[in-house]
Amino acid sequence: MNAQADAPAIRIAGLDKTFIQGGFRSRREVKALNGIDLEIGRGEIVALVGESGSGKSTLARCIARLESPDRGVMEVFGEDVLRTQRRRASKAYRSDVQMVFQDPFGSLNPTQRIEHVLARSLRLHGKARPDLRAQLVELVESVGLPADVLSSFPHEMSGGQRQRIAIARVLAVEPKVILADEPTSMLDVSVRIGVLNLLAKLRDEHGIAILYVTHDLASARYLADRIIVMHRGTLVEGGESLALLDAPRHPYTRMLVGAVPDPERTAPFDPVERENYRVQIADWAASPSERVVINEDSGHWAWMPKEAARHA
Amino acid sequence: MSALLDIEDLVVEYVSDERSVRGADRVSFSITPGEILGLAGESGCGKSTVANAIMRLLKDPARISGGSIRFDGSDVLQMSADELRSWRWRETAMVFQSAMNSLNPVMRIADQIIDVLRTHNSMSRAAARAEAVRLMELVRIDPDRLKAYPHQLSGGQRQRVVIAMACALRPRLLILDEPTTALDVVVQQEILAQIKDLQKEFGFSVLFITHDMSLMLELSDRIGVMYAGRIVELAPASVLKNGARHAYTQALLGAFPSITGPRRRLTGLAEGTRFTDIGDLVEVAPGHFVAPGDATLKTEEL
Amino acid sequence: MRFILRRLGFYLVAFWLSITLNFLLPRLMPGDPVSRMLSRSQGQLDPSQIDSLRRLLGVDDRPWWEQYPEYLWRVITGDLGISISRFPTPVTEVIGSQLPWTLLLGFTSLVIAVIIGNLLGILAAWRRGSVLDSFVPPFLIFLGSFPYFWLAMGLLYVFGIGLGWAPLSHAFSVGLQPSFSWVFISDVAAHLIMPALSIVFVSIGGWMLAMRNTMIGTNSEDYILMAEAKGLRPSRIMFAYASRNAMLPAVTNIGMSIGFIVGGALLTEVVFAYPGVGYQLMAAVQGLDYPLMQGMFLTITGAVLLANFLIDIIYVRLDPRVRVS
Amino acid sequence: GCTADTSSSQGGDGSGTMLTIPREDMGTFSRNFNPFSPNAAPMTQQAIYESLLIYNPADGSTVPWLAESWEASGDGLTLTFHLRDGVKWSDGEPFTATDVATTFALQQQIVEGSFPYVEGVEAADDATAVFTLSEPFSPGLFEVGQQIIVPDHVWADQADPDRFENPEPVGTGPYTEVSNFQTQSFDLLPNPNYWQPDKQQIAGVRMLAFAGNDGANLAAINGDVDWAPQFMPDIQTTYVDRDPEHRHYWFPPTGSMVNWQLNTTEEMFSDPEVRKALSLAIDREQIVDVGMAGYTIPADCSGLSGSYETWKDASLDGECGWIAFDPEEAGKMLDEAGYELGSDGTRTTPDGEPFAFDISVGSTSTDWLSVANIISQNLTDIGVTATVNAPDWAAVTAGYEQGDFDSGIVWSDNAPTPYQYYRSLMSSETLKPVGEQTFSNYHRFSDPKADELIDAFAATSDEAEQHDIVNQLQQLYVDDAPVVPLFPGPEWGAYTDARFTGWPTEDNPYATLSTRSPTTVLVLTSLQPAA
Amino acid sequence: MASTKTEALAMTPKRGSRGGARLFRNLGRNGKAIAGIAILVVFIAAALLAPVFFPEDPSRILSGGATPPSLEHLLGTTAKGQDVLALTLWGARSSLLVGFAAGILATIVAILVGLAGAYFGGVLDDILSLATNVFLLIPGLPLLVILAAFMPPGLGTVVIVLVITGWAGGARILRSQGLSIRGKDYVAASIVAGESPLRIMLRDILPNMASIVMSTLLGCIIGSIGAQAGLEFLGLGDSNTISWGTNLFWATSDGSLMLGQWWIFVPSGLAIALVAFALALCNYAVDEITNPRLRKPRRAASANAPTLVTVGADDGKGARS
Ligand SMILES: Nc1ncnc2c1ncn2[C@@H]1O[C@H](COP(=O)(O)OP(=O)(O)OP(=O)(O)O)[C@@H](O)[C@H]1O
Ligand SMILES: Nc1ncnc2c1ncn2[C@@H]1O[C@H](COP(=O)(O)OP(=O)(O)OP(=O)(O)O)[C@@H](O)[C@H]1O
Ligand SMILES: [Mg+2]
Ligand SMILES: [Mg+2]
Repeated sequence: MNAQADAPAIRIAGLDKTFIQGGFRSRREVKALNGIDLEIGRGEIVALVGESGSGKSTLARCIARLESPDRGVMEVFGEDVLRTQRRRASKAYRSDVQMVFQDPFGSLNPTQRIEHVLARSLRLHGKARPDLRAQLVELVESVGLPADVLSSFPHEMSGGQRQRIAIARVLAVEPKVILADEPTSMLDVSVRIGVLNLLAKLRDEHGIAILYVTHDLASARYLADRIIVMHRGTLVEGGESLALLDAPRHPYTRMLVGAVPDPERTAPFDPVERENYRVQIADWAASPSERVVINEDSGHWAWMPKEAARHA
Repeated sequence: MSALLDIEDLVVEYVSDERSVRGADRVSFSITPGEILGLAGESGCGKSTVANAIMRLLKDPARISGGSIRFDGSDVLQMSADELRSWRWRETAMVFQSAMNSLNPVMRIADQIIDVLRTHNSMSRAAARAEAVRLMELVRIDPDRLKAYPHQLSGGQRQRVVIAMACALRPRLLILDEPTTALDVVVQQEILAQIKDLQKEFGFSVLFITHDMSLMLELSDRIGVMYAGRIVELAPASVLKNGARHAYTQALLGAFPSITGPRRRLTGLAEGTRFTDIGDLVEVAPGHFVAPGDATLKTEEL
Repeated sequence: MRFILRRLGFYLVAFWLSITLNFLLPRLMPGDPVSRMLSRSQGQLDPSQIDSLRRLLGVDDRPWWEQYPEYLWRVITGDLGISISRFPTPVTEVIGSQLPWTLLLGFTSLVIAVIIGNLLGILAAWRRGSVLDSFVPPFLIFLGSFPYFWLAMGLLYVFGIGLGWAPLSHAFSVGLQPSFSWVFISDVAAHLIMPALSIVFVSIGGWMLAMRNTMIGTNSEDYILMAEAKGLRPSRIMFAYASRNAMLPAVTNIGMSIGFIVGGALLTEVVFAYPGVGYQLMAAVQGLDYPLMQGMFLTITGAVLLANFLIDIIYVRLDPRVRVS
Repeated sequence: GCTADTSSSQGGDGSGTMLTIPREDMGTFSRNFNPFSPNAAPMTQQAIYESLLIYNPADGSTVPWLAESWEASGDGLTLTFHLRDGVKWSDGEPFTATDVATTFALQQQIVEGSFPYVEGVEAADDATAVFTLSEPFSPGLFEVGQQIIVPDHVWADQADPDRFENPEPVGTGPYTEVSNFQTQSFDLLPNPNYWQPDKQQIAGVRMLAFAGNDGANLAAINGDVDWAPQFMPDIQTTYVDRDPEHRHYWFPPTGSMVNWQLNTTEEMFSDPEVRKALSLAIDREQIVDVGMAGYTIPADCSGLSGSYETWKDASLDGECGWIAFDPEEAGKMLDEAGYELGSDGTRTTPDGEPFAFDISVGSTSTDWLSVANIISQNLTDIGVTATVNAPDWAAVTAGYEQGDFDSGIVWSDNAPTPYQYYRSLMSSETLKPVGEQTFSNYHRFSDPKADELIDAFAATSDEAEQHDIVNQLQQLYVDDAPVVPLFPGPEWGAYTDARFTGWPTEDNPYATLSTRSPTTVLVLTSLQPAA
Repeated sequence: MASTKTEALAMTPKRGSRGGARLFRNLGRNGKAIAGIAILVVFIAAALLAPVFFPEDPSRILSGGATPPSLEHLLGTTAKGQDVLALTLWGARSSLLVGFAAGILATIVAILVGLAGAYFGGVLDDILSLATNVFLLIPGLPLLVILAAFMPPGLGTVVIVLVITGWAGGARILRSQGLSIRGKDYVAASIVAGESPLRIMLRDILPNMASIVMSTLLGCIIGSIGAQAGLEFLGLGDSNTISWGTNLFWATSDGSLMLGQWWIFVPSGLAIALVAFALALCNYAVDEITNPRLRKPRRAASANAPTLVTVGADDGKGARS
């Protein structure tokens, strides 16, 4: 892939995706992605948060070329891939951009041994070395697993282990971008942090850019350099993690932040406040909006009505 | 204060041809009236087993092979099928993990609520319907939705219907088995707030099961932490928050990043760590029980 | 309503496809059905009739795009041609007199098999490990493994001839005139018992097992557990909660199995000389009466499709999830 | 709609005396009483309509029926029938010679090429029908005489007589009134105007429909029917033994001769010696005993069936030498003809090809299928490979008609005189080249000597002369072996006299027990309720 | 009815089935499967050994008439003097051959159609599932009869006709199963990894449908054997081959039931039933393996009996439930 030296890992502009939903009952259109503009820098972890059904996975799957967007531009290291590889992604693209899925139980073929899964990834992308076995051992060790898991079947392993294998498979290809779609939500609480730490290690040691899709704001804050908030197919707010969560601007972000369980909080999230947010979210969504930069330093921006922006 | 529910050395086994698994192993705890007791632990540690054992809802390979369950002095394990039937829901109601599936998909909401009311109280249909309307209002759902089928409600609404149903007979104990895990954070908060409100209003005790420690700390009075069928630590929430003694509890608490404050590196529980030979609880401070010894730790460090 | 309309659309397309299949059959098969038929009916057809037959069966030289619309039009206007073996009776007339009997036989045996089979399945699933659950299903499967006609003949010889309990053939006693009288209806019922039983015997095991298996699945659903936790009476749980839901796949299966029942009825009708469509179809096949065969096939297919459509409508009533709010 | 008609009227009370007859090859009936239609409801030609005369193959006699007498002119070109007096149609109209004329006009119009020798029919007066022939044709008497006659006043102005379903038939027969017509049964009640009212002893005829022998047999075994004309396996055990006092059967071998026909246009079958050899190789006893359940007898040298008993040349008996079962002799003859036995036990043709061919027979005729299988076995024993090929009858007949077959089992013509039989076996008139459709002489054989004899037979009405000619034809047959005769088709028939008596028997062969032949009406008018 | 039960099964999600190998290993442990396989083995052995036991042409017509079972003819003889046991054993050859051939072919068609529809989706899927549903609804036996009437008789015709009428049920189940596997993340993972569609279908989707493929196959074979027998019984098969169906055809045409010659009629019918039963047993074993809930419980219990309590050595308390 003819990467441009200075281009970001991924740049997306004006991406739209509409699903026609419904079997016999009703046929309706769901606008899963609505004019998405997004950049992921090299070696950067960007968290994409939002409630269920907001379109997070769809975006990740579009970048992974599992779905094809209706329109928009998608540049990977400067190459406009939707134009150059219209029908199917090239091998080179596949080895640059990889994906880790939400369900570690579902993302490994139950009929194949780990060994086979990993070796297959290596071979497909011509990354296999003559000492394949040693390479495989290296690979599983790099995700913190002992070598003997190689001969097991997925169902013989715990969820955390499986997710690590899924990451190892992705690493086998030596990607530059990893799309991680809620990689920890199906895992036991106690091992989640381990997987997050592993992702952080990949960024730090291999300079891999990661799109971390989650609905858990706290983990996003823990892992990501930047957070982007998605609501009903639209990106509503974004910026450097800490700055954004310290002073969320968009009512939707505020509502999310307010709902995060917090042992320090004595009274639960105030229902009145929540209703206010709801009203405001609807108001904002109804009025013509624009991307307003709130803080240049932290890159904090919000999608807000022009009026409100002026007011601010 | 005498306990409403008193469980002692409860053992539940899943017996299959090849082996028998202990889903709950000598579990003891009690709940006093009006108390919210949280039960935390990773997946498969036996939380639901305990909850279902209390209502004796476990099915075939499961059997209760030890201990006792006393509810307000009467022995649940000795109840006949008929006694059990009238005890269930009237005294102890339960909200299951997934609201999606705990409502009968082919029956209207109203009928499912009325079913409960009419089975336990001999009331007329009309009265039961009026009561159903009241219950819906209680959980702030438009009573018009009584006519709806479950699939026509959102996940949060469904969960609230179940909660309304649970409150229908004013039970003295409410068991909530991960009532919000399938829901969005915002909805989750709404539901929890509602439960708190209802609890204040009716004064029932709650057995609250989840694996989300932050949620648990926010809601519960006392917390029990389970691991591999055993309770490894039992203490008031305030004590546990900063003074957890058991390594597993500490790992659990350490697995939740905070939404505020500086970013700290957390470790959680390392992959492959196993605790074995967990002993019986020992009271280390008033009301604070811990299973002795850090047990065996088998860890591959990251 | 939309659901119904969409299903209706599907059935229309399905019917259209089976008409097309019917159109293609004589045209794709080797040989010339018309001359085969003509050799049977020496000299009884005049040239215009032969020509009409050729058109119907596609043995003329016109290109298919001319033949096809004409064929469609004929079928749609109810012109299925003239029966050769029953010349000059039109096919529709021949079929008309048989269809009710097949419907009666098929419907009766279906209803009996479905009701008893499903009831047994529900009870077996409800009491796992009981005699009903352990021994009845294998026995019924074994029974169901026999070919329809074999069982039918067995019944015929044992009960009809050996014991003389049941009439041997036909749909009602010779000499009776069809009427809504007790005499006639009971006579029809007496003639129906054995053919229907043979179909019921073969099919009931499948129903029982399917129901048992779905019930077992349903019994472990959360809403059943919840119903139990609610302290409902077992009978209420079994019927209002478990069976109601387990019935749904059974209802879809009814549609699927109508084809099987019709097939079974065909063989059974032959054995019992029951005057239904299947029996006539065999006669048509033996008489190489292609127009009649095709007409039969279209009629049977149409009836099956119609039945399925009715079942879809029932399904909508039973499963609120497909209903539009 | 259905009105409450509980009385099941004549059906119920009359059924005790209704003569019940099954029809095994019609699954259902349609109300078609058109006697010109081959799909007419059963008994149309037997009970409703009648012919001028009836030939009884069981005893070779001829019974005057609607005609009291007839004569041929000296030159053989006119045929005059004197009609019976006092015959009325069932609607009360009188029966006249006009009806006869109309009938023949209709028949010739409906079936092209029927009665090719009849130039015209005229009603000389009400009681005299005169046929003008184009050439002298003695066998025509029976053909004409056995034609079913329909009423002029019903049929004359039928626009489409072959499509007319004639739901309320008007006939001269003994049972004409259709009643309680159902898809699987109907009743024929007495003709109120029958010309022999004293012979209408039974209350009516009731027909039952069955799509196969099985159902009809069950009905017979169960005693539901009085007359069982269909094939019944082991009839003694299945049927008679259940009520030996009342149940009887009689299978006169008066059906048409069943032949194994070899396609003589094929090289291997063109040699009469080969045909004779093959004939010698087959075990007719086994064919008759096993294949035909012992219900008939092996064919003899004459090749004539039992219905031509009176025509057989007694002097010929046993002289032909190629009918008996003699595999050794067969082998020898084949060796001589050049079809030699190889070391592998199979024979080759003189060209060195394997001597192998098909026997085609319709799959539904299981008895003939067994016969073919036995032939095939017999031939295997002498090193000839005969494969039984059993598609449906239509495909088989199509092959026969086009000459596209090796060999097959085929019935032959059966008429009052052997004229038609020999004509279709040996005349060049019936010989059609391969590829041209023919409805007789499938084996495609002719002999000019036979032509002469056949023509001479047609030209004379003198019986002695005719017998002489037939004797010569028999000799020719023995020499030529045009086909391999197997057995005369039996006319199945069984009955119970529990309810009706007066059945034809071997001792009183006034008719056969067939329900579909012209003699059936003789039975219908002879039966009477049992005491 | 085969489709009915597998249908129900297709709706219960399954986890952790590891393809064919494990399925077969588990079959070896299941009582039903063992019984079924044992019966099948007996019949297959009988079919293979028929020429050894009865080297003569079993259809050879001998005089002698039907004789009841005796030492000389263990199952007696037919009206044509043929040995019934020989006919039954030889009949197994054609019946099993046609049944298995048609069953396997129909399953292959079902797999192709089901997989292609499930994997590619879109218009292709719409067309394929329409065809599937139509063929599923068109009554099989009448179509079978008509096809057989139009085509020249022979084993080939029978097989083709059985495949035409037999594939749809399996295709529907395989499609719905394929669709659910298609939606699994490991398929998406394979796509992202850059695998080709064909490889994904064959290596990712197909092995995970092993049990459904297996029950489809078994169902198709059962259906084919039954349908073949039906066709031949109606005289639409090739009456010159020896199979169970033609044996029954000849038995009826010789009136053996009427004559009380049960020994001619029973063996072939019983053979069909036993083979179908054996296959059905295997099918139910497959069900039980993929859905352990269906296995026989150790104890008879009503579905909503309260949890068994065995506190204390005596079982008394538990018995109160
Ligand atoms: N294949 C599809 N066909 C039709 N609609 C789809 C499809 N995939 C997603 N959608 C719809 O698009 C919207 C966005 O879905 P998406 O899966 O991207 O949400 P998400 O943010 O990932 O949610 P979650 O947190 O639940 O995973 C939803 O309304 C969903 O129903
Ligand atoms: N029907 C069963 N048969 C055999 N073992 C079972 C059965 N049900 C549960 N178990 C075992 O019992 C143990 C406890 O299960 P339980 O469902 O109580 O866990 P849990 O704490 O509720 O987990 P989760 O958070 O996932 O709901 C698990 O190890 C499980 O494997
Ligand atoms: Mg998602
Ligand atoms: Mg649980």
